[in-house]
Amino acid sequence: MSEQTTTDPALAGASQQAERPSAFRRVMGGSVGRNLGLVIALVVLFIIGTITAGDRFADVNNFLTILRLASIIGVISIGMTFVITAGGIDLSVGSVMGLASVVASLTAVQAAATQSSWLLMVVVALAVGAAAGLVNGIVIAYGKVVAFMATLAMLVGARGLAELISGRRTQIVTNRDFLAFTRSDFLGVPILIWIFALVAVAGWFLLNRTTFGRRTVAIGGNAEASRLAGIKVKRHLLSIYLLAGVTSGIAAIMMLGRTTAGTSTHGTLYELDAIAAVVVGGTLLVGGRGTIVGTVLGVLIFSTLTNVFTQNNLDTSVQAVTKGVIIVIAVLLQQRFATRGAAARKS
Amino acid sequence: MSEQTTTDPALAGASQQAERPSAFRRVMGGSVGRNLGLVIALVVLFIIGTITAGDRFADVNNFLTILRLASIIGVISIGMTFVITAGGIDLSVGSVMGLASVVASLTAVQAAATQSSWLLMVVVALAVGAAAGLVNGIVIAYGKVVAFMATLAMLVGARGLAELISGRRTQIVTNRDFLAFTRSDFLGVPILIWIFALVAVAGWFLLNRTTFGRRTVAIGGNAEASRLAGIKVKRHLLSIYLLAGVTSGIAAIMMLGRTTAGTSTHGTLYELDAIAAVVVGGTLLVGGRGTIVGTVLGVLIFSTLTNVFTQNNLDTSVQAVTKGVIIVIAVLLQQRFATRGAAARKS
Amino acid sequence: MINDDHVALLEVRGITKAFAGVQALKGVNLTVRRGEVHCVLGQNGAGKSTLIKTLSGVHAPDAGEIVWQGEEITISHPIAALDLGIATMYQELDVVDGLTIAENIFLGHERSTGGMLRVGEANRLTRELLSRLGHGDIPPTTEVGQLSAANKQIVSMARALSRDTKLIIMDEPSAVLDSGEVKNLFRVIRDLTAQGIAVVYISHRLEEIRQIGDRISVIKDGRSTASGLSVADTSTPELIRLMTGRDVANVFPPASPIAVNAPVLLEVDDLSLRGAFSSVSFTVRAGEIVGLAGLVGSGRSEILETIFGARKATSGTVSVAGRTLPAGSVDAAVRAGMGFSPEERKSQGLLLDEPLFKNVTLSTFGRFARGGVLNERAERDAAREQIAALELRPGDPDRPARTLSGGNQQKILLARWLVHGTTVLLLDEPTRGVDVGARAEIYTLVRRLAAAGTAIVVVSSEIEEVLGLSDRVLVIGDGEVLTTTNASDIDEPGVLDLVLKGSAA
Amino acid sequence: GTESNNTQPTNASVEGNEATGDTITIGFSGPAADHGWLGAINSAALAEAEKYDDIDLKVAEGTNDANLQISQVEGFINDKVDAIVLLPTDGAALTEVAIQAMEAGIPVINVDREFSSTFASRVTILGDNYGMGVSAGTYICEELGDNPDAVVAEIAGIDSLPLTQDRSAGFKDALEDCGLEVSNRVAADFTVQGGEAAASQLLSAAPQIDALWNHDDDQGVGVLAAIDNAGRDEFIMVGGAGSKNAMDLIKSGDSVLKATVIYPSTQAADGIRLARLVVQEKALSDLVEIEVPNRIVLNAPVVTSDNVDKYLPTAFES
Ligand SMILES: Nc1ncnc2c1ncn2[C@@H]1O[C@H](COP(=O)(O)OP(=O)(O)OP(=O)(O)O)[C@@H](O)[C@H]1O
Ligand SMILES: Nc1ncnc2c1ncn2[C@@H]1O[C@H](COP(=O)(O)OP(=O)(O)OP(=O)(O)O)[C@@H](O)[C@H]1O
Ligand SMILES: [Mg+2]
Ligand SMILES: [Mg+2]
Repeated sequence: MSEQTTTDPALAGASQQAERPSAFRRVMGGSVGRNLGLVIALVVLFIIGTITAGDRFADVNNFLTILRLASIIGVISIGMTFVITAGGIDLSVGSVMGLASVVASLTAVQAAATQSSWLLMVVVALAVGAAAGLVNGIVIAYGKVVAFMATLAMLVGARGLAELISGRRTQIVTNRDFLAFTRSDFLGVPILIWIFALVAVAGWFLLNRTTFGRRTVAIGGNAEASRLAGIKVKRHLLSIYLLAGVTSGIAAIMMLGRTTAGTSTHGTLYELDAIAAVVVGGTLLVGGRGTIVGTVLGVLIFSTLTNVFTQNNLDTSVQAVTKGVIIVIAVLLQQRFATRGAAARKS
Repeated sequence: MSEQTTTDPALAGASQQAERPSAFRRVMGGSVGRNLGLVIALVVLFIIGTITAGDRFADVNNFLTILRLASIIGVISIGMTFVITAGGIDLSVGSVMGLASVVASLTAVQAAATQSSWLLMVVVALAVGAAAGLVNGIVIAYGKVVAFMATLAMLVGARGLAELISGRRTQIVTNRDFLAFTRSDFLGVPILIWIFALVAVAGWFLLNRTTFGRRTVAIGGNAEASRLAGIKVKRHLLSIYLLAGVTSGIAAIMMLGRTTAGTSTHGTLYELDAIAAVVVGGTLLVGGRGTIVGTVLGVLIFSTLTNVFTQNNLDTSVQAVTKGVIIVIAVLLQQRFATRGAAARKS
Repeated sequence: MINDDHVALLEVRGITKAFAGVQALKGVNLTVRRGEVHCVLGQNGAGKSTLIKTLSGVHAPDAGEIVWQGEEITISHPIAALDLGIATMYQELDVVDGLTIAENIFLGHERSTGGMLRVGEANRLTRELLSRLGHGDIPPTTEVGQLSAANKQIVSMARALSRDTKLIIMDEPSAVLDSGEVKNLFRVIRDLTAQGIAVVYISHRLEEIRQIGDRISVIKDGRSTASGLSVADTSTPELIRLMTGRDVANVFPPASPIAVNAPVLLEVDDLSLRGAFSSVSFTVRAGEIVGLAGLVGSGRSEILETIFGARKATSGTVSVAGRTLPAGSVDAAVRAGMGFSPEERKSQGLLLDEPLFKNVTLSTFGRFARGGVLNERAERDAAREQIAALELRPGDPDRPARTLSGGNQQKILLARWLVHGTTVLLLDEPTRGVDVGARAEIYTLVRRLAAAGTAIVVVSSEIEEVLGLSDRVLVIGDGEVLTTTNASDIDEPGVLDLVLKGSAA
Repeated sequence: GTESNNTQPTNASVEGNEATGDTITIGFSGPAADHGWLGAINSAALAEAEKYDDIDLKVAEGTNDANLQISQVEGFINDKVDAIVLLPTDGAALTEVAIQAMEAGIPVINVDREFSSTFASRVTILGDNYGMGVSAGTYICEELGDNPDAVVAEIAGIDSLPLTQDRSAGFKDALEDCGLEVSNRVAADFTVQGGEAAASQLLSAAPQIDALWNHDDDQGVGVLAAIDNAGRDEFIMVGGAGSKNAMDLIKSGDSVLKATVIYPSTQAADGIRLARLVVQEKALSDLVEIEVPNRIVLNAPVVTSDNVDKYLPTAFES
């Protein structure tokens, strides 16, 4: 019943003050808070691993094994993070990696590399990855084919091409220098892990500290607004798929080193592993938000999980069922912690 | 087309006349026009098939072969059309089909079916599909786990469960009545094709002529607006994943009939085939627009393609490369014809 | 008008609502009687939309009571509100683009038998509803995605009417409408109130309140500062003081004379876009403001978008400072010094989940970078400067754009081009949804920019605004330039005359 | 080894080998059990390990990713298992890590798919893929030998596997010897559904067939379903691998399946046994040789209705 007429201008200033976030909230709202769910998941996995498998699990060599396993899919996932952040998807990463491994380990390439430098194999792998990424980018950005389909086509096509080129044979890497490099250690840590770390750090910097990253987030958030703000959306999309292709090329080099063989079957289903790691990490599948730290944590969670399973001698089928449940839990954890503080926007 | 503001009631009628689309435009703007690109693609494939393989291709039995091949993935694709139209995705369709085929062909189930009725196997397959769909729906709609991850988890989990239950054995279907039904003909056309036709027609009706369909499109187009309009969005999403689960169950029954065996490997990679068919068909991957006719055409294009390849005894790798190119062309064709007339909104 | 003073239709007491970090409502009271038009006023971000969302079941209030026809209730879901008879037209267009008009209108309460749609009936009813709204000419089977913002608003309106309602809440329905449409809207509202239906009406255009409102409630910073004032007894300056806590002169700043030798910065020559407009030619000199007046759907937005290169012209050229721009290239336009604030800020302008400052620097972040490496501190500083200049609220540069009120979101777009420092600025509906205070600020700002030598083109559906702000006016009708004249040589009826004659011809 | 007589070759007897020795840990890793034969390989290996009280078997998740399998073997090396039985997804790709294991003093038993270096394994036990093709081809030649125009079709397994190529090469070579060639060839994926899909397309492409070789009996379930569905029976079909299901059909004689070529699914089980012998320093009981041999290649016999009873007990339930 109260219909008072009240005017109090004094309140206007006060409310502004109250709205500045506290230091604690700022930290929690930052990358730590966003990734807290993942860190918890990882810690829980480590605890489970240590309890169930004891010293065998909590051992430096075992950690290196986990990291080595993570490194190849990790590099691919960094590229995938950019693609997904920009609102796209790349299903071809695994098969492009296979193709690059095949081309780089061709007898002719290896012969040329022996005569010149092992770096030739590196260059070839990167070039193949870049070329495939370029094709993806052109078809998606300029041909306007939806990314899912364009890269699905590339997935099928690149695998076929790899089979044609290799004659479906596994090509053995014989170049000593190449193997010496890719299988070497640095400060007691395998070079593959260093490469992953390097790519992750570079990716983090690129995404968070450069105009390239800003454009990526902007396009994923609202492509039309970005275009109207003067961003060259098509060219940027092209360069993002190119980037993903290059990470596939890097992964191919790592795979060649790790398996000493190039084959068209390398990288089968890596696209799903990479997407899973990226999304579990907290990058939005619809684009507009991406986190490299989250992706790295996502990759580590999956490879630690595999390791814990193996340590405990779990039946493959039981593993699969458990993995299904754990994926859901990980996503839930990640989502709960990421939105906490950002509150429920919708009731 | 300008919407003039006329408060003059006399003018209102006149302009109504003018804006009524001509019969031709109505047809072209309708499902025929939208699917013209696909029809052209299919016709071209038929021409190529007839030229390269002659009578062997253009033969009723061969067409039935194509349709039989299309029927199982077709049923799954109808369910997938609903999911994608509603803005979701279901990666688990193939492995749920595998799980349903395994459970329905368990020795115990078959024994019970022999004592009662072969329909028991049908009921079991449908129930398993529905249950898996229900779990997907709950996790996605109420757990708010992004659909890609939730159904990826189900993909992994259901496959593992199927392996556990079957002990990784291929279970042969021995129930005579079940086989007699699933392998029977009606009017000279195999029952599997009838089932596909039935599911497609029902799906078309459901999507285009019922409130369920309207709400599916609305939720995919704008979930928030749908909620504001009083739609129970969560419940509807749940029922859509349930529907997809049921189509996987139907597909499992068909698969059991077609292969006379239930195994955990049934349906491997069917999710990609189904998504490809749906998207090539013109359903928007972001939701809000779905077409059953397009999906059916998409499925037919892929199975005809496989058939033409086989008729010409093409090498698997060449097939893969060609398929990659054809996917891109099909999507391009579909997009061009679908947007024609809707004019270029953006440069 | 039915008056039932004893039992109010709706009574809201002490509603509070907090979002993360913002207390949006701190205690709001509202009493709505049957058959009245109750206006809710407040600055951008005052909490008007939040208030109505607690009434329509979108947000659950943290505290307070809602009494509906004498009974205390809770509204937990939009369905509950609809069932009570509360229909809402939201500020953000809440239609589904992929569905037809009829399907949108009956979404959630489809005409059906056993789940099967009765399409014919829905279309017929839709045609009736549209006719009632004065738009019988729009086919009910048109896809809503094809409609202009104004027509989408009509669909929203028809949807509210399609239900059996006792109260219709309209959150800034007139923001996207032109004067003809607004008149039409008022006719419908009077129709409704005559049937005893109450209307809660939100608008930033105070003259509309005078025309249609019965009583007024004012919200300031999430608190009621006035409830149930009678429109007739409250003066406009008093309302403004209740809203803003200060006095605002609601007049257009005087135009400063343009130097005779001012260079032509923008030259549009014979520009056409098939299906939208043809043969548009005009020039804008440094310091000049050119306005495009016309009815909704006349193609003004398309003209701006085509000048900016967001659409590719079918023929004609656009030159900035004498250099012809390539057709259909936004980034060439931006590089040449052009800026564009689009009409639909959400879909065309903002990164809703990104912090405010990144939205402000969206077209300039490269400038704050060295060797591709961003300097967020500099960006934040630049944004903060504009936030202060435009009185953007809340002013935290790290707050996501989504959490700002509509009017403040509009200011972000202006801030973007202010940071950019354009020589040619295209503004499409720059004051849509902006409150009186901010509106005056924006006018001053636009004038100041012009005085500093910027060439400005303004599109607004408020003819008064176009005339008041511009030096020169182009009257557009049906994609053609009907007249070009000095703003001082024409008045609002004159423009409407021209336009109606033009479209009748 | 605690056996005092381990240098006495003549004492290597079945009983001696069966006697419980020191408990040893064996790591086993194979490809994903995504089709019947590989499933049988796995279960046979597990069952074999169960039989021995002195074997502690660690099974790694089956995978088709060389990267993951390498890390599993690395895990075994970290854990210092006593032996590794490895069925590699790709022989060449697992060679290096196998060498690492060998260098760490862990004997590696290579099953089915061969490493690219002889230093990578202590024992290699293989089925004979090329031999399989030859057996199938030879059998078909015998059956159709007098008809030079006969249409021979082939349904291969996963085309990108070297073993598939070896089988096809053997088949082609054997057919050539009697003047025949493969006129229609499709590849499936070792699964029932793949077999069915490939076969139905093949049957439609080849209206008249005289003989058909299907590489794998598990995918054969689907192939037979397709044949049945198409109502075709004008040809003879030969299977591969030797599932119980296939042998039952051969025995009953009322389907087109007349023969199958065995590709033992007990290789990994053999591998487990061999690993135990190697670690416990025992010898193969029927050899005079005092150590387990380096390389064992299994035979690929043809099973027909004449000899099916002999092979049925070794058939795998797919
Ligand atoms: N979902 C949300 N999350 C966080 N804060 C919000 C959210 N929605 C609104 N707010 C905040 O609540 C306050 C009130 O916003 P509201 O939209 O109700 O204002 P309004 O009065 O409708 O303004 P306008 O006239 O600009 O539409 C603002 O400070 C706004 O930033
Ligand atoms: N995306 C679109 N697709 C199809 N037609 C459109 C689209 N956008 C606008 N139109 C049509 O183009 C014409 C001009 O619309 P536009 O919005 O540019 O007019 P306007 O004069 O700017 O009016 P408003 O004040 O509504 O912005 C209208 O008839 C409208 O229906
Ligand atoms: Mg508002
Ligand atoms: Mg406009």
